[in-house]
Amino acid sequence: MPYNALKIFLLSLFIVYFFAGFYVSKTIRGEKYLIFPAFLFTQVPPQIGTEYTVRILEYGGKELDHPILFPDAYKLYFDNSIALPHYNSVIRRIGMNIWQGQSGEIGQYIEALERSFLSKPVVYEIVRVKFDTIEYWRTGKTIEEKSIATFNTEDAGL
Amino acid sequence: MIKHTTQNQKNYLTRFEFILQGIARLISKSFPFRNISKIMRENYAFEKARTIVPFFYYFMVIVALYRILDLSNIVNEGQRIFAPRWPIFWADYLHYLTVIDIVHVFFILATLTGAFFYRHRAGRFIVFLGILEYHALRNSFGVTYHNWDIWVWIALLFIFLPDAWGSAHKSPRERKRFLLIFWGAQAFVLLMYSMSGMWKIIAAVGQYLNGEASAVSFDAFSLHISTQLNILPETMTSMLGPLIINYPLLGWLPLIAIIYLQSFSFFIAFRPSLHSIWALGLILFHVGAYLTIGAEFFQHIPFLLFLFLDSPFRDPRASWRQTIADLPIFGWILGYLPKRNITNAV
Amino acid sequence: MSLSHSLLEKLIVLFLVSYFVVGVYAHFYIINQEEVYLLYSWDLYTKVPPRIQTEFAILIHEFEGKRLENPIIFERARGVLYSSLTEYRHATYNKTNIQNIVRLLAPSILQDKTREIERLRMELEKTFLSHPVVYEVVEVTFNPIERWKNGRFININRLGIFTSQVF
Amino acid sequence: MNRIRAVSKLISGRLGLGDLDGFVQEDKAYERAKSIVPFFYYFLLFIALLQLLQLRHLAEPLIFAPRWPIFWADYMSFHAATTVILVFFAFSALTGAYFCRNRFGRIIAFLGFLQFHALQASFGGPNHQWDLWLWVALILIFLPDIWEKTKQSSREGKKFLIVFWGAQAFLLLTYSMSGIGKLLHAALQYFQGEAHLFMFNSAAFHVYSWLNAMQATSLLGQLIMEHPLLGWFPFMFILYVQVFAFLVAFRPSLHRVWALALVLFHMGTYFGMNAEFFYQVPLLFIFLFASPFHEPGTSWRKMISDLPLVSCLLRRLHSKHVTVT
Repeated sequence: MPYNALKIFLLSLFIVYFFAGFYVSKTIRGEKYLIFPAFLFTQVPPQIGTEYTVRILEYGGKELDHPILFPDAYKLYFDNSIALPHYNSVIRRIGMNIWQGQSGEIGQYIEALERSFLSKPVVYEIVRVKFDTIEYWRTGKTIEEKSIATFNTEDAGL
Repeated sequence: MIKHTTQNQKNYLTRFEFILQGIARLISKSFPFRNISKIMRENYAFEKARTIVPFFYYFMVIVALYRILDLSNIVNEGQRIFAPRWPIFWADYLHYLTVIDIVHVFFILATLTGAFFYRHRAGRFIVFLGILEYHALRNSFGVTYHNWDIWVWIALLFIFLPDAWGSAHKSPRERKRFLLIFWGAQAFVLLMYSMSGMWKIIAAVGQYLNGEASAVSFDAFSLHISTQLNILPETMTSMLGPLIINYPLLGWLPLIAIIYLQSFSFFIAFRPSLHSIWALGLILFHVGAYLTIGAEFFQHIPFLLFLFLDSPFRDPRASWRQTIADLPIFGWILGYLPKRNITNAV
Repeated sequence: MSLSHSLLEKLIVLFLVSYFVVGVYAHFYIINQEEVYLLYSWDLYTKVPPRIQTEFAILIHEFEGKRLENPIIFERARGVLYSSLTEYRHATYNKTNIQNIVRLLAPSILQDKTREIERLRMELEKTFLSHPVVYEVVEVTFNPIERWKNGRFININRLGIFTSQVF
Repeated sequence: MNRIRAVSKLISGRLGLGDLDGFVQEDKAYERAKSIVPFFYYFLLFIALLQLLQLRHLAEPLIFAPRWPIFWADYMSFHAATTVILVFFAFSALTGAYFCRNRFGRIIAFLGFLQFHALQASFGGPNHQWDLWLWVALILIFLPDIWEKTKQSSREGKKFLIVFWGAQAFLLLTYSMSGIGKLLHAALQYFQGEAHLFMFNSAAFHVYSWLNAMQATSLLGQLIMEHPLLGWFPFMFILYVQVFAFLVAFRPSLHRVWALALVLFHMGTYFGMNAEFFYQVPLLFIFLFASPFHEPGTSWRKMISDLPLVSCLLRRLHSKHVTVT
């Protein structure tokens, strides 16, 4: 390739990548493989944040006196040879999909989550947690914990 | 009578001198320093060395950054067994966690300084201090941990690089001094491998004479691997280990090759044509050791890459013939062959 | 500071030679004591391990009241001694310590040093996750290749059997 | 047509494309660039070897859904596929390090990295950690193979340098994208009346929501909570550095400074919010810190007058001055 062609090639690569990056970020929340979403840490997070988590109600067939949220349950009930961030992203996906009414898409995530329970059967809820960002970090206090779905590992069909 | 004694003494002296000369000749032949001192006059070698050195300092920043990710592990190592080495003597006067923070942050800042000011001796000195402190911290938990030794030593050597960076002073004298320090770093790295190889040979001779399993036995490598894997927990194994345990012969030649590579490493310091091949061989050795025995010494690899793969002393015009002739043992054998041919022809 | 070329040359050679000499010295004289900080002789994997090896080990006989059909050697005790993989890793991460304890415990059993035995047992049993564990300190003789392939030992010399307790 | 030409002339004038043609001609820069490229492959090899250490304890992931470059992984177990990929990555990087002066070697290194990159993105979500390395490896394939000959025709040298520059510019482009994204969102959020970038506690919000999400703590987290402004000023500084990063590609005098600022930025995000992006750092060093276009003796005055915004201001002042006289 002659010099000028190379130059134009590179510059056009940049332009395409630039717009692709923004397009991807805008449409599908940075899900596209190979294209870097430009919007990493771009949006100032709202003061009232939302997260999704798992709450264990029954474990190993026994009903728990106090239902346990995922962060505390991780060490007890889950295969913790798998790193925490893996769980977080799977749980977030399940929660977001249910919240947006796209429960059809969560099959493989639910399956993966249930495979990681150390003992079954388990009854658990997907919980949407609302919190004040700074308060939550400081004290762990939440504003609202709302169960959006309940699953039982014994139920067929998932 | 008197004359006689002096004659005797003289004979004795000449004989002694003769032996000394022989030894000197042998040393200078095995370690032909002139090979490299010749190249030290070349400008291209100097230019190349000068582009390599900064990357050592850049790499240090990255090492420092990644070390800080390891911080929690260090904290967990425990205050209980914390026994500061002399470079962090001041740790006695501070809180344990403060010491750890200080050492890590200083390590990062020192290497950043070095990346920006590697041209100044003071900058290089600060880097040395940074890594010395970090290394001392790592070694303050009861066990000695030698993986990072080489970083300390090379950082120390590089302090002595003459400040010959600007285009203004590049007198042959400065060039030579710069390259000499650079060569010193190379020779030091190779020396470590040679020492390792030397012990293996010594042990092999001893074990062979005792009738034990030795490095030349066919199952030597599989004995190494199985002994190592027996110590490891069940879940941890190595990729190629089981294969070699099951087919011991597969491991025989590699082990011999490793001993050859390691033992003759120091010779290679004087044979620039072999620098890049030796680096490749030693990298393969490290990878192989990891895949079989599970022993990991990857901290040495940056030096093999930086200092040798594109060695400043390698003559870009060197031929394959030269390279092969420089090989220890094989080259010597080849060196005799043509001579004999010539004498035959005559 | 401006050293002349030839002086620098000598200094470098001196450095290399002294590192070598100190390394050799360290190899022969300080090998079994604590290693020297910053100096190393690089004697890694120097000797080919012998075909017949002996070492002190721990066999697990009984765990949480369950008697095991075939006693398991400590290294293979995952899922018996340690319920989760992480705990197991955590314990084996400090494995060298455990081995060091066993290395000290066995001789003190042989020499009948009651006090020392108590102390070392405490150290060891601290790492167990649940109690009681019935374990035996043994001296095993084995061929490393055979042992790795099918866990076979040539000889097991039993030193003493213990039941762990919470200290 | 004329209008298009005028626009493109304006853009190239603003960006400094003319300068680009100038500085890629320098013989010295070419010599330097030639000695820098191998280090990209050396670092790549080191990364590959560190990744190889994963083989020690491979844990089955929650989800394994191979991306297209590793389509073949569907036909084997996770362990087998990972082993093959990591070992191939190591050996391809070794090939790249040894034969980086040969396009074929660079292609193999790229392929190895592509496999590794695909593996990282195959656990159910995208993973953009190693994106830059992948793209840079791709760009470097285009380097013309003119290594051994000592004196090159300036045309070949120019081609070499433009590709090298392409890698630099790409690196900077991604930072610019991130910066511009921040600005766009700031505008959006401002008009929607939400918390936005220019509020004094915006940095603190970032820190906490990230620390919450990761369930982590950081060295400076507490400090930023007590004094949000301490987080805000560096944040604004970083915004400036990021937004104008791409422009800096055209201003060699600033390459080193920008590299340093970006390295500090990565350190800052780690100490502030425990978000670690250190895998970018080697690229910053190789391509910008060691930039072949940077003249060692560049004066501070020159650097300051080259600063984005500042240079614009100076130019305006200067032109006014000229019209007055």
